[in-house]
Amino acid sequence: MSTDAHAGRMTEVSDKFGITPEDYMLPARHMINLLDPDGTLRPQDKQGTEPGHEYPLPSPARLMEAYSALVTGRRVNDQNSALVRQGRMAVYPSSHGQEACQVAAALCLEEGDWLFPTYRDTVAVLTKGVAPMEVMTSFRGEWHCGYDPKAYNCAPMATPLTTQLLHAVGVAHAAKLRGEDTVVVAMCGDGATSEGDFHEALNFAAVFNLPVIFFVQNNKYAISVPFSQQSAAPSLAHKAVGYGMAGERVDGNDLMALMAVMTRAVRLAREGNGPLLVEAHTYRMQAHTNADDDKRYREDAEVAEWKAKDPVIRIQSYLDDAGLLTEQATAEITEKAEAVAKTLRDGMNQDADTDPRELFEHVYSSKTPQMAEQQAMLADELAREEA
Amino acid sequence: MSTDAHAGRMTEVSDKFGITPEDYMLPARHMINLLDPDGTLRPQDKQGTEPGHEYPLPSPARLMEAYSALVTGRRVNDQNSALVRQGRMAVYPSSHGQEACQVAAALCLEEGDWLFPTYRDTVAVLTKGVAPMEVMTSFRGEWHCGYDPKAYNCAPMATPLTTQLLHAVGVAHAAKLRGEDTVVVAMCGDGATSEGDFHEALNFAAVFNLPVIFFVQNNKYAISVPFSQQSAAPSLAHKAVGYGMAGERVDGNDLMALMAVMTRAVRLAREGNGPLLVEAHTYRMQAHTNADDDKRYREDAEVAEWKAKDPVIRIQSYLDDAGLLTEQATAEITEKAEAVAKTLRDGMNQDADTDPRELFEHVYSSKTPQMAEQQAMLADELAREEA
Amino acid sequence: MTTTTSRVNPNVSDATARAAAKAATENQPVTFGKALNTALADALTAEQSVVIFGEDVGTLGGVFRITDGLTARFGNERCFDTPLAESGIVGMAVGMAMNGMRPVIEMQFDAFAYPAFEQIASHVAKMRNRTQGRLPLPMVIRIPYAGGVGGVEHHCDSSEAYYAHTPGLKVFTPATVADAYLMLREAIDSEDPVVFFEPKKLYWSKEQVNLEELAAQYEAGKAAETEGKARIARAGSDATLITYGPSVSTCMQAAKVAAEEGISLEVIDIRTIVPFDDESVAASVRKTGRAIVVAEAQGFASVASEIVARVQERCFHSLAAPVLRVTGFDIPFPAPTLEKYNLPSVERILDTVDQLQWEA
Amino acid sequence: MTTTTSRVNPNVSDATARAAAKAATENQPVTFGKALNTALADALTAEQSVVIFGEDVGTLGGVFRITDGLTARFGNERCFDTPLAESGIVGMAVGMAMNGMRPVIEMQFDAFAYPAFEQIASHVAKMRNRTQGRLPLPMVIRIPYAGGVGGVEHHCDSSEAYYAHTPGLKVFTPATVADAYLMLREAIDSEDPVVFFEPKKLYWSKEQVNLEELAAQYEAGKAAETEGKARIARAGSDATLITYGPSVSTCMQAAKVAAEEGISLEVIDIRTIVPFDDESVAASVRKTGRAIVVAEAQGFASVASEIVARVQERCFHSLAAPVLRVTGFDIPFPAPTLEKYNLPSVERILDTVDQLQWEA
Ligand SMILES: Cc1ncc(C[n+]2csc(CCOP(=O)(O)OP(=O)(O)O)c2C)c(N)n1
Ligand SMILES: Cc1ncc(C[n+]2csc(CCOP(=O)(O)OP(=O)(O)O)c2C)c(N)n1
Ligand SMILES: [Mg+2]
Ligand SMILES: [Mg+2]
Repeated sequence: MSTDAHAGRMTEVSDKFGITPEDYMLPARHMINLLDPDGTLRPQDKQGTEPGHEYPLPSPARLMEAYSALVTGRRVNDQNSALVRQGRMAVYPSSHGQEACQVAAALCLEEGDWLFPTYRDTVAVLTKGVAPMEVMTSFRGEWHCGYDPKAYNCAPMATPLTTQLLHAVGVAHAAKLRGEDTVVVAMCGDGATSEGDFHEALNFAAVFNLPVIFFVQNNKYAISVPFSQQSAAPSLAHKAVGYGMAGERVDGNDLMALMAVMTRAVRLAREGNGPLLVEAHTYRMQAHTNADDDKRYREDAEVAEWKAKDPVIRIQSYLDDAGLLTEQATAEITEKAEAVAKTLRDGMNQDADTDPRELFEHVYSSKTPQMAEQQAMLADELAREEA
Repeated sequence: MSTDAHAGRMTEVSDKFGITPEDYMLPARHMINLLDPDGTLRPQDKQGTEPGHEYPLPSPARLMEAYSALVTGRRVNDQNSALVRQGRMAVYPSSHGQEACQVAAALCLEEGDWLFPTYRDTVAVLTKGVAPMEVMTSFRGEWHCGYDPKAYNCAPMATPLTTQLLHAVGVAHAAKLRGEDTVVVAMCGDGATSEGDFHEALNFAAVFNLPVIFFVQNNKYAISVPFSQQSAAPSLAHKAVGYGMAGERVDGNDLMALMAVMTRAVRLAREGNGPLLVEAHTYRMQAHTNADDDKRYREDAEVAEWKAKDPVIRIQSYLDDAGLLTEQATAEITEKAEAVAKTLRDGMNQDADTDPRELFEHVYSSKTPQMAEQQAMLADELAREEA
Repeated sequence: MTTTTSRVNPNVSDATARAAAKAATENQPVTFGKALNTALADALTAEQSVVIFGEDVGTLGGVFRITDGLTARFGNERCFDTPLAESGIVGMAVGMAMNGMRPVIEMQFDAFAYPAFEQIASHVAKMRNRTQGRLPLPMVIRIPYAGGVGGVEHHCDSSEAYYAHTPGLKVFTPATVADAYLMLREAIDSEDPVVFFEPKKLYWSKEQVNLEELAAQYEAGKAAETEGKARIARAGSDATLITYGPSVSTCMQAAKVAAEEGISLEVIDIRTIVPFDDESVAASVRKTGRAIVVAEAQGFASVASEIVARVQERCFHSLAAPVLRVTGFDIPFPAPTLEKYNLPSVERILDTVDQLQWEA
Repeated sequence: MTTTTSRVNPNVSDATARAAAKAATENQPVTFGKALNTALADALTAEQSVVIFGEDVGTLGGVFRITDGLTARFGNERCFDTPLAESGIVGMAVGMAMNGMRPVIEMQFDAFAYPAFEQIASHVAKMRNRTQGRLPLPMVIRIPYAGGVGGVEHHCDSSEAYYAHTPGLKVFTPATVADAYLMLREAIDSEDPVVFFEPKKLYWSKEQVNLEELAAQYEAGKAAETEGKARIARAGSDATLITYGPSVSTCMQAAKVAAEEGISLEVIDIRTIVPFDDESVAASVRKTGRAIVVAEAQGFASVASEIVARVQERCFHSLAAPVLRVTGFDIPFPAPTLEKYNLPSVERILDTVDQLQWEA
C-alpha cells in the first residue's frame, strides 16, 4: 500500500488493528455477510470479516428488537402501498425488500443521535420513533413534513437527492463544536452517490473528522437506471479511500450483518475515528413508486432471484432455528405491526384538515407586509366563497 | 484486494499487467519521480515504478522540446508578473514553480487532442500553441477569452473552479460518438478537487469510458488554504479507485517524470482503457495572484524549501550532464523565450482597442430586439459623448 | 445549422420515421407529450448531431415518457441515460456542444435543475459571449415545470425567472400541441442555448393536430416562426391578459366566462419569454387600455414583474388602470393538497379584471 | 434569539473587544469593510452560537479581509476555513443551523455562489416552511457583489434577483458604513436566513461613524430597525430615484448634479429588498409623481422590474410619467475594460430624468 500516503488520522486508527491505513479504509475483500439466504449462520471464515474488519454477532435481545422492527417495517410498506392503491395516499416509494437496512440504520443509533433519511426511508424514520401518521404526512400530499425534526432527532425525509448528507455533516459539526458526542447516520441511494453533494459531504466530514455514517442502500436501481450505468467503481464502498475514511460493504438483506456493521460503525465514529461509508447491497423489490412501471426496465427473473434473498424470511428462519421465536414472541411482534398498520389505515381514512391561510405563516419567522397582504387576499376569497 | 469487486473494464486492463484491478487503479506505492532535485537520474528501484505502473524514460529529443517550452514558460511567468507590476495587466495568477506540469500537460497531446486549462495554466495554453497575446487577453481585463478554442483545440481558461472538467468530458464524449480518437487533458488544482463537479466529471468519464486525463496540480494551497484542510485522503490520486479508473502520483517538479507519466496516460486513454487521474505534486512559489499576500498564511522557510526543487534547474542540470545543452541549443532556447516575452511586452504596451458596442454582438447568434434597443441606446450615448 | 460528420447510427430511414409519425397522428387527437416526442424523433432524424440524454430518458423513456421509444428507434448513442447528476448532465452537454453536437437534455423536474445552476448561469449562458461568438452552444435544456398535477414538494416549481434573468439564455414555453412540436424543433435548431419549459399539466392535453403536416411545413421552412412572436390566443377589446405556458388555458377559460358577462378579453400567449415580443404585447395593450399579467410563478422579481414594467413603460398613456398581476403567492409551492389556492384561477383572474378601474 | 450551551472558546472578554473596537473607530473615518468586520466580531462576542466559515475566511481573513483577525481573536472553532465547495459550505451551514448554531458564511464572489444554488433554493429558503416553523434556519450568506472594482469575469455579478425571487429568503444590501454594521448585526440576529449582499466597490469607502456607539445602541435595542425600512437618502420633490447597494452613491451624485440644474430628486435606499418597504416608496412617488429605479443588475426579470411593477400599481394615479429604469444591460457583465459602459452612470440617470415627460 502507498507509503507516501499522508493519511494522518487513518494511520492512527489502522495501527490499532495492526493493518495499513489503506487496508483499513478500503472495504474488506468480501462483503460482510453473516447469514445465508436460508437463515443459516455462515462459517466464520465465510463472513467476510478480516483483520480491521471484524464483526462480533449481535446479541439475541438486540436481534429480536430488530426483528420486531423489521416485521413492522414490512407491514407498513405493504399497508402504505395498499392505501395508495385505494387512493388514500398520493404517492409511496416503498422500501419492500430493503427493510433490514432501514431498521439497522435507526437501531444502531443511541439517544441524542440524528438520522437523515430520504423519501424511501419511511421504515427507518418509524423505527427511529416518529409517529406513523406524522411520518406519512408528506406522502398524503400535505405541504409540510409532518413531524418535528428536533423532537425526534430525525431530519425531514429528503426529496432533492443527496442534499441531506451535507445537513447531516452540519448537525454533527455543530454537536462537535459544543463537545457533544452525537453520531449521525445519513442515508442515500446508489443513484444519489453520483451527485456532487455526495462528494462534498464525505470530504467535509473527513476533513473535520466528524462522526457521520454515510449509509448507502445500493438497491441496484435509480428509478430505471441500473447500477452499472451509475458507477464503474469496484464498489461504492471503495469511494471511502478517496476521502480518507473507512468503507465497508454489507449484505443489505442480512439483518444480522447490518446490525453488526452499523453498530460498530457508530461506535468507531463516536470514539473519534472519523466518518465511515457503509454500502448495503440490497434490492428494490417493487417499482420506484406507485407511479413507476418497472416492467419497462427490468426482467421478472431478476426480481424473482432477489425474492429468494428476502431479509424478513432470512432472519426469521435464523431466529426460529435458534428457538427465539416463541409463540408469544411472534404474537407480540405481529400485534405491534398490526397496530401500526391500523393507525395508518384509520389515519389515512380521515381527511386531512388543512387551512390554506396557514401557507403564509411559516415562510418567515414573522409575516412580512407582503405575506400579510397576500394572506388577506386569500382570506377574503375564502370568505366570499363560504358566503 | 477486493474479490467481490465488479470492476469490469479495469479487470481487463489490469490483466494486461498481471496485477489486480485495485493495484492498477490505486496509485503506485511511491510517487513517480525520475530525477532528483539536483538533476541526477534516480536508480530504477527508486523511481516509484512498479508492475502496472512502469514508465520508460522519454527520448532526448522529446526532453529537449519540453525543456525549451519550460524555459519559455518560466520567462512568460516572470514577464507577465512584471507587466502586472507595471500596471500593464490587470491580474496574473503565475504558475512560477509549476511550469513543468504545464508543459507536460500540453506536450503529451497530439494533433486534434483537446486541453482544458484553468486561469493558472497560461503556460500550458501557450505550449499548446495559442498565440501569446491571445492567451493574455482576459488578464488584460478584456471581456472575452481572446482566442478561438476550436482553432487551437484549447478551451477558454476556466475561472469558476472545476466546471471545465465536465466540458472536457463532453468534448471527449462527442468525439467518441463520432468515432474520433481524441484525447482530452482536463486540468485543475488541489482545491478544485473538493467541488462537486470534480466528482461528477470523473464519474461520467468512467461510466462512459472516455479518454480524459484529469490532471491535478497539487500545489499545496487553494489561495490560503493548505492541502491538509482540503482533503484527508492519502493522496488525491487515491480518489481514482472510487470511480473505477486508474490514479497516479508524480513529482510535479520533475519534467522527465511528468513527460513519462502523461505520455503513457494519453496512450492508455487513447487505446480505450478509460480515463485516468494524475496528481502532480508541486508548489505555488508565488502568491495566488498579484492581489494576494502569501505572507499571511505561509512561512518563508516553506517556500525556500521548494525553491531547492525548482523544475527548471533540475532538468537543466540533467540535460547539461547528458551533454545535450550545447551552446547553440541554449542560445536557441533562450532566444525563443525572449521572443515570446518581447511579444508580450510590445503587445501589452499597446492599449487594447475595444468597441463597447460589441458587447451586444455575441450574447445571441443574432441580436434580439432588446439587444438592438440597448445597443442603440449606448451608441447614442457614445455619439453624444463624441460630439 | 451545424452539420458534423457523424458515425452515430441513424438506425432508421426518414421514410420509416414518417410512416410511424403518420400512423400516430392522422386520425386522432394528439397529446402535447406526443408532439414533443415526435419533435425529438424528427430532430434526431433530421440532424445527426442531435443527441438526447438525462436521467431515465433511455430505456424508460423519461418519467413523463417524452423520450419514449427514442433509444429503441435511434440507438443508445443518440438517446441515453446518464449517472444521476444534473450539473454533470449540463456540463457534459456544454462540452458536447463545444465539439459539434446539439445536445437536448432533460431535467427530470423543475427543482432538480438547481444543482446545474452554476453550469447554466456561468457557462451555458456565457460561452458564446466569452469567446466572441466563436463557441456557440446550440443546446436545449428541457424542464417540465409548474403545478396542477398534484406533485409533491420540489416537483412543481415555476423557475423560468431564474433563467429569463440570465443573459445569453433563450427561454421558450409552449402552450398548445402545435407549439409544443414547432417550438421544440425551433429550439433544437437554434444556434443559441434554449431553456425549454414544458407545462407538465399539459402533457396529457389533446388537440386535433396533424403532426406530419406540421413537420413537413417546418422542414420546408414554411411554418411561421415562434421565437420572439407572441400569439394572440383570443382576440378581445376591453383588456389584455398577458400570459404563457400553463396559465394560457386558465386565461382562455377566464376570457370565455368574461365574454358571457359582456367583457371582451384579449389573451396573449407570450410563447418565448426571451426574446420577448414587445411589439405584439404593446399593440394589444394600446388597443385595450388595460392589462393583467398572469403566471404561476411566485410574483416577486418574476417574469410577470418584467412584463408589467415593460408594458407600463411602453403603453403609459394608453393605460386606463395600472397593469395588474395574478401570480402564485410569494411562498414555496404548496403541493398538492393546497396548490389550488396558490395557482392563478379563473375566479382570481376575473376578480382582478374587476379591479381594472372600469368607469361606472 | 436562540442561545445554546456551548463549549466554544470565547477567547476574549467583552471588555477587550470593546477596547479594540474603540481604538479602531474613535478618531478616524471607518471603512465599510471595517464596519462589517466589527459587526462580525461583535456578533461572535454577543452570541456563542455564531460561527463563521467559508473559503479563506480563517488565517487569511477573506480575500476582502472582512473576517480579518477573527480566527486569531475567537479561535479556529468560531471562524474557520472549509474545503473549496460552495454547496458544501451552504449545506453544512443548514445542518449547523438545524442544530442550534447561527452560521455566517461567506461566498467568495457573487458568481461563485451559484454552485450552492440548490442548497439555497431548496433548503435554506424552505426548511422553516417545510417543518411548519419547527426548524428555523437562522443563518447569513454573505455575498460580495456588483462591479466597479475592475474585476474579471464571474467576479462582478449582481445576482440579487435570483434570491429575491425565492420565497423564504430575506435579502439585505447596505449602502452606508453605519448600515453595513447595523444591517449585518440584524441579519445575524434574524431568525430567518438572510442573503447579505455587500457592494464590493464600497468596501474601502469611508465615513465618520462611531462604531462603538452604534454597537452600544444596537445592543441596547435603541438602533432603528433597518429590515423592511427604506431610507430616504436625500429628500427631494420632483422625482424619486429608487435604488439600493452600489447604486445609491451614483444616485446621490446624480441628485446633486440635478439640483444644480434646478431639479429636486429624492433618493430612496431600499436597504432590504426582501422584505420590501412598499410604504416608504409609494409615499415618495405619490409626492413626486415621477420615479426611476436604478440598479446594476441586468434589467430583465430583475428586482428593478419588481419595483417598477409595485410602484405603478400603487401610485398609478399620481404618476405623471411611466416609471423608468436605469439598469445594467441584458448582457454578461463586461468586466473590466468596458464595465463603465454597462454600469448605471450619473449621465445615464440624468438622461433618464429628462425623459420623465416634463411639461414644457
Ligand atoms: C437532485 C434530484 N434529481 C433528481 C431527482 C428525481 N429522482 C427521485 S428518486 C430518483 C432516483 C434515485 O435513485 P437512488 O438514489 O438509487 O435511490 P432509490 O430511489 O433507489 O432508493 C430520481 C432521479 C431528485 N429527487 N433529486
Ligand atoms: C466555484 C469557484 N469558487 C471559488 C472561486 C475563487 N477562487 C479562485 S482560485 C481559488 C483557489 C483555487 O485553488 P486550487 O484549485 O488549488 O488552484 P490554484 O489556485 O492553487 O492553482 C478560489 C477559491 C472560484 N474561482 N470558483
Ligand atoms: Mg437505488
Ligand atoms: Mg492549489
